[in-house]
Amino acid sequence: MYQQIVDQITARVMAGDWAPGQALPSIRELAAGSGVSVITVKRAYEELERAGLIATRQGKGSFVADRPDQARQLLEAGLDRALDEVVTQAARLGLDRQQLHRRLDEHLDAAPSSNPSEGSQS
Amino acid sequence: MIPAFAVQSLSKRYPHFALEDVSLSLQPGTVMGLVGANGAGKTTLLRLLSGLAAPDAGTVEVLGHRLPEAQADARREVGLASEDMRLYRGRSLDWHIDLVRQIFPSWDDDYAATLVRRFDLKPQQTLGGYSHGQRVKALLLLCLARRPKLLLLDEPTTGLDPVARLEVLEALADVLRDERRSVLFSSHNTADVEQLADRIAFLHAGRLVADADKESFLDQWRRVLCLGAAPPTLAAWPEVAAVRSAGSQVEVRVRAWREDLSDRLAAAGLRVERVDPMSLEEIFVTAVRTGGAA
Amino acid sequence: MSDAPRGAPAGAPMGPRVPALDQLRALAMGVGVLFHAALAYSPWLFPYWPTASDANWAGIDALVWLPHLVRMPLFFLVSGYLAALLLERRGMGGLMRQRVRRILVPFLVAWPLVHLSVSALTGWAATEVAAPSPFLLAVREYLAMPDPPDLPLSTGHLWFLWYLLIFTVLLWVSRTLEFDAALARLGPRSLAPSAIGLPILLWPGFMLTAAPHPAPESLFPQVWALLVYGPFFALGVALHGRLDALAPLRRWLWPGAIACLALYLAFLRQLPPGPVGPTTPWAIAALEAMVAGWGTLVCLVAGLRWLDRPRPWLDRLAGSAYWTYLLHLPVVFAIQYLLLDVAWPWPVEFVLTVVATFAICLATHALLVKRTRLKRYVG
Amino acid sequence: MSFAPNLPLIRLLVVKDWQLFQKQLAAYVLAGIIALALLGLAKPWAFHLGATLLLVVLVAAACFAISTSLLVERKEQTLAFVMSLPVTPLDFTLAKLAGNLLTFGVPYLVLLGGTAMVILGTPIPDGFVVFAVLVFGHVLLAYGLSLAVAMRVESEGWNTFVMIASMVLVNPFIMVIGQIDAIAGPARTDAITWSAPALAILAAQILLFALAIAWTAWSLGRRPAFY
Repeated sequence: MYQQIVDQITARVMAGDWAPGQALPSIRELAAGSGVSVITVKRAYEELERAGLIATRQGKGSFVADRPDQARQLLEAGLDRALDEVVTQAARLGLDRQQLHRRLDEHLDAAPSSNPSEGSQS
Repeated sequence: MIPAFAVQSLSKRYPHFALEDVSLSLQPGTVMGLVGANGAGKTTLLRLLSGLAAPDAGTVEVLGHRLPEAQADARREVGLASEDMRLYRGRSLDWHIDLVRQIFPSWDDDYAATLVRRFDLKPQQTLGGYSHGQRVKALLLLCLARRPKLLLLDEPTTGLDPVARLEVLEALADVLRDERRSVLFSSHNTADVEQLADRIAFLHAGRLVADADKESFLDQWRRVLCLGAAPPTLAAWPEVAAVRSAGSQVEVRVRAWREDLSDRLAAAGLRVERVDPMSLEEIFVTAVRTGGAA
Repeated sequence: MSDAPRGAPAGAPMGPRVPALDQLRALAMGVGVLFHAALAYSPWLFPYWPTASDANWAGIDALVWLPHLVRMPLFFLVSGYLAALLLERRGMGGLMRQRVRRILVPFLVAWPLVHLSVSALTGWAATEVAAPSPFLLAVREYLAMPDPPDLPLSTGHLWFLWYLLIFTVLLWVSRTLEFDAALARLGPRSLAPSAIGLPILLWPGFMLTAAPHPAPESLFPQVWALLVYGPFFALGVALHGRLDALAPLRRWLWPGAIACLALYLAFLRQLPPGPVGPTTPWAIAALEAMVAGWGTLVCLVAGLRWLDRPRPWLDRLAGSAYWTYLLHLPVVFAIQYLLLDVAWPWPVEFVLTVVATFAICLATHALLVKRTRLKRYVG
Repeated sequence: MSFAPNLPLIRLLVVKDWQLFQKQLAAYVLAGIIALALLGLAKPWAFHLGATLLLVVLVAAACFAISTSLLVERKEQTLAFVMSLPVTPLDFTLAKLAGNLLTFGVPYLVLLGGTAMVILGTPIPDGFVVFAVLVFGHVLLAYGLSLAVAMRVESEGWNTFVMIASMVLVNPFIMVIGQIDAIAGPARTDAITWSAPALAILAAQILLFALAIAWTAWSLGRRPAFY
C-alpha cells in the first residue's frame, strides 16, 4: 500500500505539481486525506527520503528535494523493475530476443500516447 | 505520555470461552486494527476496555483511568460503538443527538452537522425508517461528534455497502489528523484494517498471537512460489507457516521472511520462481488455519 | 431532548395573535353575563334556576337561547386557536406550563371559592328571602333534613376551564399518537367546506342531552359535551395560521345569518312548551346543531371582518374577561337574591343586575388584578 | 469505584425513559378519559365498561412500563447504547428504577385519584374506597415484584410469566378480601373504615414492594461492572 503513496508523490513531483523546496503535507494530513494509515505514509516518506526525492528537516516537516532529477531516477528504477518482470515472463513463455522486441513494438504502436502527433487523450 | 490504553496479563473467563493473559497497549495518535476469527475474543476485549466487564485477572487502564472502577470517567472520553448496538427506532437522530450532547461537554455541533451532511442522514426521520447502513453511520456520528480521545469500534463496517463503507472509513481517517486521538477497531474486513491501521493485534482462541506495527507485520510474511519437490520436513521449519504442492509447483507461505531463506530453499532442492508479499487477508486465513501462530 | 420545536425557527410563517378573536371572546363574555342575568326571568327555567323571579317574561326564552348556542362554542374555538398558537411558539412543554398557570391553578383556587360563596349565598337566601324561588324552597327543605345526602361534586360555572384542560390533554394525546397527522393525510384538503360540515359532528352530541342543553357541570367528562365542544376546539386548532381559509365564507355572511335565525325559529317551534330532556329527538338536535355550528361560523367571520380595529371599551372588556368570567356568577346571584324580595318590573331588575355586575367585576379587576401578581394568572 | 450516583445523568436517563413512554402514556390517558366519560353516563352497562377499562389501563400501564424500559431495551439492543454512555452500574440501576417508578407511578396515581373520584362522586358506597385501595395495593406489589425480576433475569419468558401471574392473582386476591368481613362489610356502607386486617394487608403490600425495589437497587447497584 505504501508503494501507491510513493508512486503518487513521485508522479506529482515529476508533473511539477510540487516544486523543489515546497513543503509536503504532514504525514497525518496526507494519511487523513487519502484514508490510509499514518504508518503507511510514514514508511512511504522514509522510502522517498532514502531515494533522495524528499528531505525531512527536524521539526519543520518534509520538503521536495532540490534536485528533482532524483524523481526521474526513481521512476527509472520502477521501469527497470517492470522490465525485469517482462524478461522473466518472456523466459517462461520461451520467447527469444527478437520475438520479445516485436511484441514490445506492437505494444508501443497500440499505445495512443506513443505518437505525439496524434495528441494526447483527455 | 499516558497510553490510550494499557492492559496487563488480562484474563476473563466465561463458561465456554476464556480470554487468557493478554497484554497490550496503544500509544496516542495510533490506529490499531483488532483481527481475529469469530469467537477469538475481540468483543470480550472491547468490553473489558470500555469497563463494561470486570476482568478476572490482570489490569486495565484506559486514558489513565483504572477500569472498571473508573468506568464512567473513562467512558466520558471514549467513543464506543459495537455491531450489536442499536439506537431507538421510534426516535429521530435529532433526539439522539440532543441526548448525547447533554451528556458529553466535548460535543461538537459543527462537526455533527458536517457529518450529518457527509453521511447524507435525515435528522428528523425516525431511526426505524433508516437502512442498516444509515443506522451504522448514525451511531458512528454520535461517537465521532463528541470527539473522544479513544474510539473503540466493534465491526464498524460490517454489512455496509461499498459507498457507505467508504464514507465510514473516510470519517475514521479524519480522526488521524489529531495526534492525541486513538482508535481501536475490530473488523472481519481485513482490507479495512490493512488500509487504516498503524498497528495490528491478532487474537486467536482467546490469546494474543501478534501485536506489531502493520508494515513490519506485513513485511514478515511472503508467499514463495517454487518449482520442484517439497521435502517432507519443510512444513516443520519454524519460519514456514504452510506448504501446498500442486504438480511440480510448491507454494510456501512464510511467516518470518529473511533474504537467506531463498538460498536455504534452493539447498533443499526447490527453485524459487517468485517471492510475493501477502495481503492481510491471506495472512489472516493462513494463520487461523494453522492454529493461530502468526 | 424533546421532539417539540425549540422555539420557532426564524422567518417561519407564524400565525399571529388575532385581535379580532380577543374582541370576539370579550363580546361572548359580555353576552355570558347578560345570559346569566336574564335566566332569572325565564319561564322555562323558573322551576330550576336559583334566582328565578316571579316577574318573568316569555320573550326571554326566545331571546337567550340563540346567543347561548353560539357563545360557548366561540370560547372553545378561540381557545383551540390560542392553544395551537402557543404550541407553535413554545412547544408542548410551554403550552402545558401556560395551561397549568392560566387554567389549572385558577380553576383549583377559584373552584372552592366559587363553591363556598355560592353555597353561602344560597344558604342565606334559602333561609332569609321572604319570596323564595322553587329552587330555594327545595334548598330550604334539604337544609331542614336531619341527615342530608351528599350532593355530587360539581364544577359549577367553571366547567369551561375543566373542559379546556381535558381538551388540552386530548390535544397532547393527538399530537403524541400522531392522530392529527393521520387526519391531515386522510381528511379534506380545504378548511371552509369541512367547517360547513360541522353540524354533522355536533348532531349526536345534541341528541344525547336536553334541549336547550344544560351546563356539563359534573366532574365526569360528559360525552355530549365532548362531542359538542370538541369539534369547535379542534376547528380552532386547525384554523391556526389559516384564518384566510375562511375568506370564501364571507359572501355567505348575511345569507348565513338569516338562515341561522330561521333555523333557530324552527328550533323554538319544534320544542314543546318548555325544555325537553334528558335526551333530544333527532330533528330538534339537528336544528340545534345547525344553529350552533353555522351560527358560530357566522359570528367568527363577522368578527374577523368588523373587529379588526382596537376599540377601547372592547379591549378593556377583553382585558378583564377572565376575571369577569370567574367572578360574575356569585355576583349575579348575590344581587338577584336581594332583588327576590323587591317587586320591580323585570327589565329594571335585569338592567340593574347587569350594570352592577359589570361595575363590580371591572372595579375589582382594576383594583385587585390589573397591577398585581394575579395578572399573571387571571389577567 | 465511586459510590456517588451521577444525578444529572440519572435525570437525563429518566427523562429519556419518560419520553420513550410518552406514546403509551398518551394511549392510557385517552383510555382513562374514555373510561371516565363512560362512568359519567351513569348507566349500569357504561359503569361496568368504564370500571373494566380503568383496571385494564392499570394493568397495562404496569406491564408495559416494565416492558418498554427493560425488556424491549434488551431485545432491541438499545441497552448497549445506554451502556456506552458514562454510567456506572449504580447510575444505571437507579435510573432504571426511577424511570420505571415514574412511568408507572404517574398513570397509577392518576388512576387511583380517578377511582377515588368515581367512588366518592357517584352513588357507590364511599366505604368501597378501602377495598379499591387494597386492589391498587396488590397491583403495586405485583408491579414491584415484576420489576425486580425484570431487572435481574434476562429471559423474556420468565419475565412475562412473572408479570402475568402476579397480575392475574388480583382476581383471587379480590375474592379473598371479599371474604374478610372486616373489609367487605364496611365496603357496603358510606363510612370509610380502615379496619385492622385492611391496614395489615396494605402495610404488607407496601413493605414488600419497598423491599423488592430496595433489594434490587442494592444488589444490582453494587456490581463493579455490567458483565
